[in-house]
Amino acid sequence: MPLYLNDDQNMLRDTARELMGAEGSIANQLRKYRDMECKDGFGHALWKQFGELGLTGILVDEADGGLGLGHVEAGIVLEEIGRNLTPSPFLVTAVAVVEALRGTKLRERWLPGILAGETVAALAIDEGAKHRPEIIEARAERSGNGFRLSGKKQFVVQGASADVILVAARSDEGITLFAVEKGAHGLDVEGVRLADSSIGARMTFDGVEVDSDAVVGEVGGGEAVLKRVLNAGRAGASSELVGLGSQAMAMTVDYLKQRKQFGKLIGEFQALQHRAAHLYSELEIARSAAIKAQQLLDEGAEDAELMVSVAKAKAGRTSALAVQEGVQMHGGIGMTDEYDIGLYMKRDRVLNELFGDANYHADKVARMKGY
Amino acid sequence: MPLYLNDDQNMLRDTARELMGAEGSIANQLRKYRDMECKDGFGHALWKQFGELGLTGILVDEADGGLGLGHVEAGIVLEEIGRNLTPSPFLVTAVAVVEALRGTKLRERWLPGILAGETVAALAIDEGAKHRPEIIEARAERSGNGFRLSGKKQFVVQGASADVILVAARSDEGITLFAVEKGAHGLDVEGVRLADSSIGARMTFDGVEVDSDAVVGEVGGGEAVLKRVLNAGRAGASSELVGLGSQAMAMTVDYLKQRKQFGKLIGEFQALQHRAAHLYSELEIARSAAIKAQQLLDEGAEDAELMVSVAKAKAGRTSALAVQEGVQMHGGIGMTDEYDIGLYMKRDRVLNELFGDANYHADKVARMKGY
Amino acid sequence: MADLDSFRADTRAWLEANCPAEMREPVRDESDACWGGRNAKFKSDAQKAWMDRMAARGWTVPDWPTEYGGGGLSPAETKTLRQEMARIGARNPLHSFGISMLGPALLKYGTEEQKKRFLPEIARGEIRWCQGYSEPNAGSDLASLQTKCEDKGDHWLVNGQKVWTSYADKADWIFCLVRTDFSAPKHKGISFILFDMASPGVSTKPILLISGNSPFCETFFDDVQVPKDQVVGEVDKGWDVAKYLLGHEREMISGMGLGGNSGSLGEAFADVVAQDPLLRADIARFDVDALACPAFDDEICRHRAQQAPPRAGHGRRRLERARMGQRPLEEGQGRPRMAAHQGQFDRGRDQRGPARNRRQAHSRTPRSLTHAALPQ
Amino acid sequence: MADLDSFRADTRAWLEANCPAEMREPVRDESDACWGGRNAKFKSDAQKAWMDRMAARGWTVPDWPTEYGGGGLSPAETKTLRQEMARIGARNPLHSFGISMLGPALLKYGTEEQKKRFLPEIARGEIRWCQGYSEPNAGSDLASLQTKCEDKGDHWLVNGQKVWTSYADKADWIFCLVRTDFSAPKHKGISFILFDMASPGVSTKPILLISGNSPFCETFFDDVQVPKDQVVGEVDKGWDVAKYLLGHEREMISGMGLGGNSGSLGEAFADVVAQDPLLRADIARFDVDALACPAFDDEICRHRAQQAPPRAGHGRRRLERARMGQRPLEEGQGRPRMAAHQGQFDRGRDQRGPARNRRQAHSRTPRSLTHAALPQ
Repeated sequence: MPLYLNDDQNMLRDTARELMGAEGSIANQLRKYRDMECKDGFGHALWKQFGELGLTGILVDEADGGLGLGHVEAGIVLEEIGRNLTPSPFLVTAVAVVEALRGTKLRERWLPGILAGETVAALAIDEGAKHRPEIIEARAERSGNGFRLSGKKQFVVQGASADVILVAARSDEGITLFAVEKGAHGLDVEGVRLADSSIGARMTFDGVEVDSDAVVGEVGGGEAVLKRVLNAGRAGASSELVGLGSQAMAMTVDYLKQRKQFGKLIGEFQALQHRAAHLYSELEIARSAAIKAQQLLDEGAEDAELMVSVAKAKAGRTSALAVQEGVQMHGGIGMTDEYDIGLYMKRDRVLNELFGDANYHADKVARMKGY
Repeated sequence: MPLYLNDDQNMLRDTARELMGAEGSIANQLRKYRDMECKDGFGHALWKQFGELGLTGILVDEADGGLGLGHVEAGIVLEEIGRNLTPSPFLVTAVAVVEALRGTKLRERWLPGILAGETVAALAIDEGAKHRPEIIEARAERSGNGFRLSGKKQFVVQGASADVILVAARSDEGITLFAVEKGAHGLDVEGVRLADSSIGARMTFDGVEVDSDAVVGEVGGGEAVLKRVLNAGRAGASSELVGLGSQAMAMTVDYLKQRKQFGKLIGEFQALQHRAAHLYSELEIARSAAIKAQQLLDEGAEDAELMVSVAKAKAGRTSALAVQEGVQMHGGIGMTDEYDIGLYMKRDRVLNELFGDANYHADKVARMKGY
Repeated sequence: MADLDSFRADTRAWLEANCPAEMREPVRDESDACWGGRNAKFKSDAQKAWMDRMAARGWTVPDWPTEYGGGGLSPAETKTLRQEMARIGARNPLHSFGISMLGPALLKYGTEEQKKRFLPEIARGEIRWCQGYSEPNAGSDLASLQTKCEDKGDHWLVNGQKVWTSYADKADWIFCLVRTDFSAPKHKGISFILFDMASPGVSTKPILLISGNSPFCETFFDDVQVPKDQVVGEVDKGWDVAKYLLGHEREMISGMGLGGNSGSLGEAFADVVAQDPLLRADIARFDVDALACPAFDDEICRHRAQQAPPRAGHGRRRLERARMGQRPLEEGQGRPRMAAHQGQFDRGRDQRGPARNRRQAHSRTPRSLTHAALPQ
Repeated sequence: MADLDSFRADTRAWLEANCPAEMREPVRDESDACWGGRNAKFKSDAQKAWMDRMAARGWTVPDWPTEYGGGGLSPAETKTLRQEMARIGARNPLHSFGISMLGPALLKYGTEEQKKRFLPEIARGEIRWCQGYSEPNAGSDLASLQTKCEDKGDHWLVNGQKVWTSYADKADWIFCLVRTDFSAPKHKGISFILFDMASPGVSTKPILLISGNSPFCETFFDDVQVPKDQVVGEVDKGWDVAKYLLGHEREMISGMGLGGNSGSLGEAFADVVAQDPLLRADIARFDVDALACPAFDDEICRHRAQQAPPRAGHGRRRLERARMGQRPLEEGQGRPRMAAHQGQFDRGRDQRGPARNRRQAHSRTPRSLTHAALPQ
């Protein structure tokens, strides 16, 4: 498990671990909201607790009322979220969107609610079935003092319950990000339950009018903002995947130590031991890659983007391996709804897709390396 | 091991097994000619024996003095060649080139020598470092009654000792195959020792004059001939790879049953058993794929080409796995020249490249399937 | 040969005349197949007509003897029938564990009375059977089963629990492994027994899977009384029957599933593959395997024409299928991911999920496979 | 911090002045490296000058105490030196098993006399050491070694055989595991002994590898007499010394080889990759691993600043490197294939071959790794 954290980071981890292990646990969040078929797919009370504990402000500057910490610290929280499959707006709202708002005038409008754990924000980037942010066809046409937005978006995590949606659209000046408020005229939101029981959304923007205050950063400057947003989201998702995979492995190892077959513990079979040893190594490397990416982001390093893709690719493959090994080593019960291990597999599927899957990022690494 | 052969096929296998296991063995052929740094890299006496036993005529029509058998039977011989790493012109001369000559006037000129195990023939197709027969830049220009050939070829197996070289070149009419005799004016042949100690050749055709009798089939009809030649060669190479991989596995299993570590036979370690079981399955499937491809070729089936690529891809990957597992399970001694297992790895490298490697053929399968 | 040619012609004509058009469409999923049974729910009149017409000729079980409801066909005729059915894409008229599993075991081990009683109703699709093998703490170690069967003089008394009983909640009868001698070594003392799922004391409980489906059940036996003549083979020697049956189960499974001649995964998902070069690479290799595996099946078929079924071969074959289903591409890149690609949505609790792993759950062969690894 | 800044400035200036231009070129292979020794063959004057200049400052072993020929640098200074060397691409001035393996063991277990005698000549590159661990029938089970060492009163008498002794034919001295007590359990009764390879009774025989190279030897000891003061640590407790040394060997290996910051495989072979989309897919994933692994190294370094070296971590790290080297891409698609791609020719007996597998041959860690699999 974890790394070589400083005292503050250790404290943060303990706080997050305690919260997610108790109120954020599978029984108290994921299964509860799933079984009641909650339209939001997560608990607002827990989000409020995130606010009370200051977790929502990890990436918010101290001047704006946040903790002024970095992506490494956000990753510490996300690893605990991953372990417990805690459905939470944390990754998108408190990491990706907060990164988008950094240094913009929109801070004043949206940060207080986010800090309080009251506001939920969403990101409307993807248009096809896969994450391909290079392809943005949604249009932003100048209209009066502002813009008219048209196009379709999907895989908008928490989009059905978001108070504000950051949407990427193409204007004459290039890609621009806009903050669109819930309920805007011409905005159609269709909540969809994802494999992990969270709610994503398909959105249709049919001439949604926004004024120029809604522009996030500069008109036509969306690519730079998007790059920061995606780096933040991808690095964060990597940590969540590492936490998810680590817990899947821990549950599986526990099972190997209990379950007997042919008169001995299945954990005594060498073939399973080798697979467990391999998985353990992979998780350590994936965790290191995620932390490295976050350190580079915190340093503002030029080459952070490469390491972010390395981290997402490595964490994605490793988490997928962990849940697959986990379900298989559990045998038949691994596929039953009664056991939690199958929920890890389902969450892994969604989290792997979010912000680009392992293939996308390995391909991106190759392209960045010029081949 | 092998399959469900009919009586004739069983007899053929026994013949080939006996010949390759004795005169064709590693000690008597591969090591012998390697250690004497033989410029041909194979034994002419054994090739003569192939002729005496009729093996050179497996694919030659009975009317032309051959056995009139098929690719399945050629594969049976090649599997035994593969097992013993027997350096032999069989694959290129008696399978691929014989297939090219089928139905052409050149039969009379070259088949008698091939049947006798005296003539060696070569194929000059590849021009780059990898097998890419789609790309042929060698030129054939009309000249008098015949053609002038120009261009470079490489990876011409047995090219340095071949009496005749079938070369693919592009004329105004399209791809055409020509039979060029050894020592032709303007033909430069440079023998090169390959990883497996066989001798390939780089060839330069610098205005080599051939008359129209040298055309294999029709002028501009080379693609059809090439397709038959490559199907034959690839299917045959698949069988040789299967034989090679099977023997590498057999040697490794023997070793697992002898070598003790930590007080027990290493073959008793479950992790090794699982790997051996997996390899065994893969080899059975690869063998079936090779035979299926050969059956389709013998039936003249339209879709034989697809199965040929499936077979070469599957056999290539499986053989590579077998030699890699073999060397690794042998431990340190697996890399010493004293043990034969390393020779299997080296031969695998060359045979995998010959007529296109597993990646090339998997990619070809994908392209044939329209993706 | 001439006979076979005329058999082929007759068969072709009969199939053309009798196989309804909608029974020539591919089966979409297990619920779209015809399972028969006392409470059979036919999806359409055509489905019922097709089953009944085939059953009337004995062609639901073409190679069984006619006296037990079969078609009495030779292996060559059976193959011809299957080829002709494949030619027009005719559906299997009746999916049935009675046909694929119990039938062969009864033909080999059943008494004449048992064969006459049970086989014809299997052939006609009147009784749907389920298989009572797995138990909660036995897992892969099937022979450690604990379901107790006592000889009460005029009947057997069965108490215990089974798990992973496929469609137990829909089945009419069960063939079941029970322990009749607790003092014997674990592979001894097992008997193979048949009884009606409507017997007092039998209850079932579906198991909810992460896919949202429940094809499996827990099955409970609480003082179930079974007539004495419903043990197949000798008492305490049920393990032999069980193993024989498993051989047929493996064959059935090795003929199902992914590969077959069902075409190329990449071809089917060409648009998805086009935008993901790494996925394309994985799928190209997967397709190589998927195309190579049927060749192995063909070899096994050729072999069967000559000898007894090669069990180890089928076991390995099945392992390979399981491997492909489970991680067709590469570690962590399982086929289920493919499903996730097609659309990230609409999957909640009803997603298809890793249904292919099911085979793994039923896997009872690892030991024999491992032994096969080191041929002597 | 200010001190470190000025140390950095001084170091940079000194390196600029003293590191010859050709010692800033990458090392092409092991024969291109500087190994020192009694019969050192320097490839150039620059190579010798670079070793001597660094040795004079104690910078061949910057963190060893100055009294043993080291530089006496703090960890921070040592790191700074390495950074400054990396900045200009300066070569390691001296490759040496004496530095990477024996030195740390002597520093911990040697007597003051042994340290004074052996360490300075290691630091100056005067004596080249080899390692006598592996034996023909021991393999991974290192502790089952059988080389016999008898106490003859005024000397030790060594008889036996070692294998896989890297560069034994080029080494001046050997550090060697021998059995001094055959009646004790296998991990007891082992001693760690040093002796001159020029001693009567020592002979070596290179092992020809399939690559055509012979970096390894068989090494024979036939009544070799060794002075009594050349055992390191306590007699019969050599296993402790051996394990400590192995920890350092692993660290050294985990810092070598493929990954590091040596860049991207795909970048280096962009032209080959361009015509093979499946290879590109494999290499992209390989590069992800190659770029992720150094991050793990960094974490271990951060950890070391706080605690003792995490041996298990290094073991795993090494396993991962071995795995990458051996099958970086996918089963049967090892990196050696890459070499085969570049040109199918010119490889005969001199081809590079699967040299990377060498690490596997030396692997002595599987048990500890497997134990690590199930954290308690």
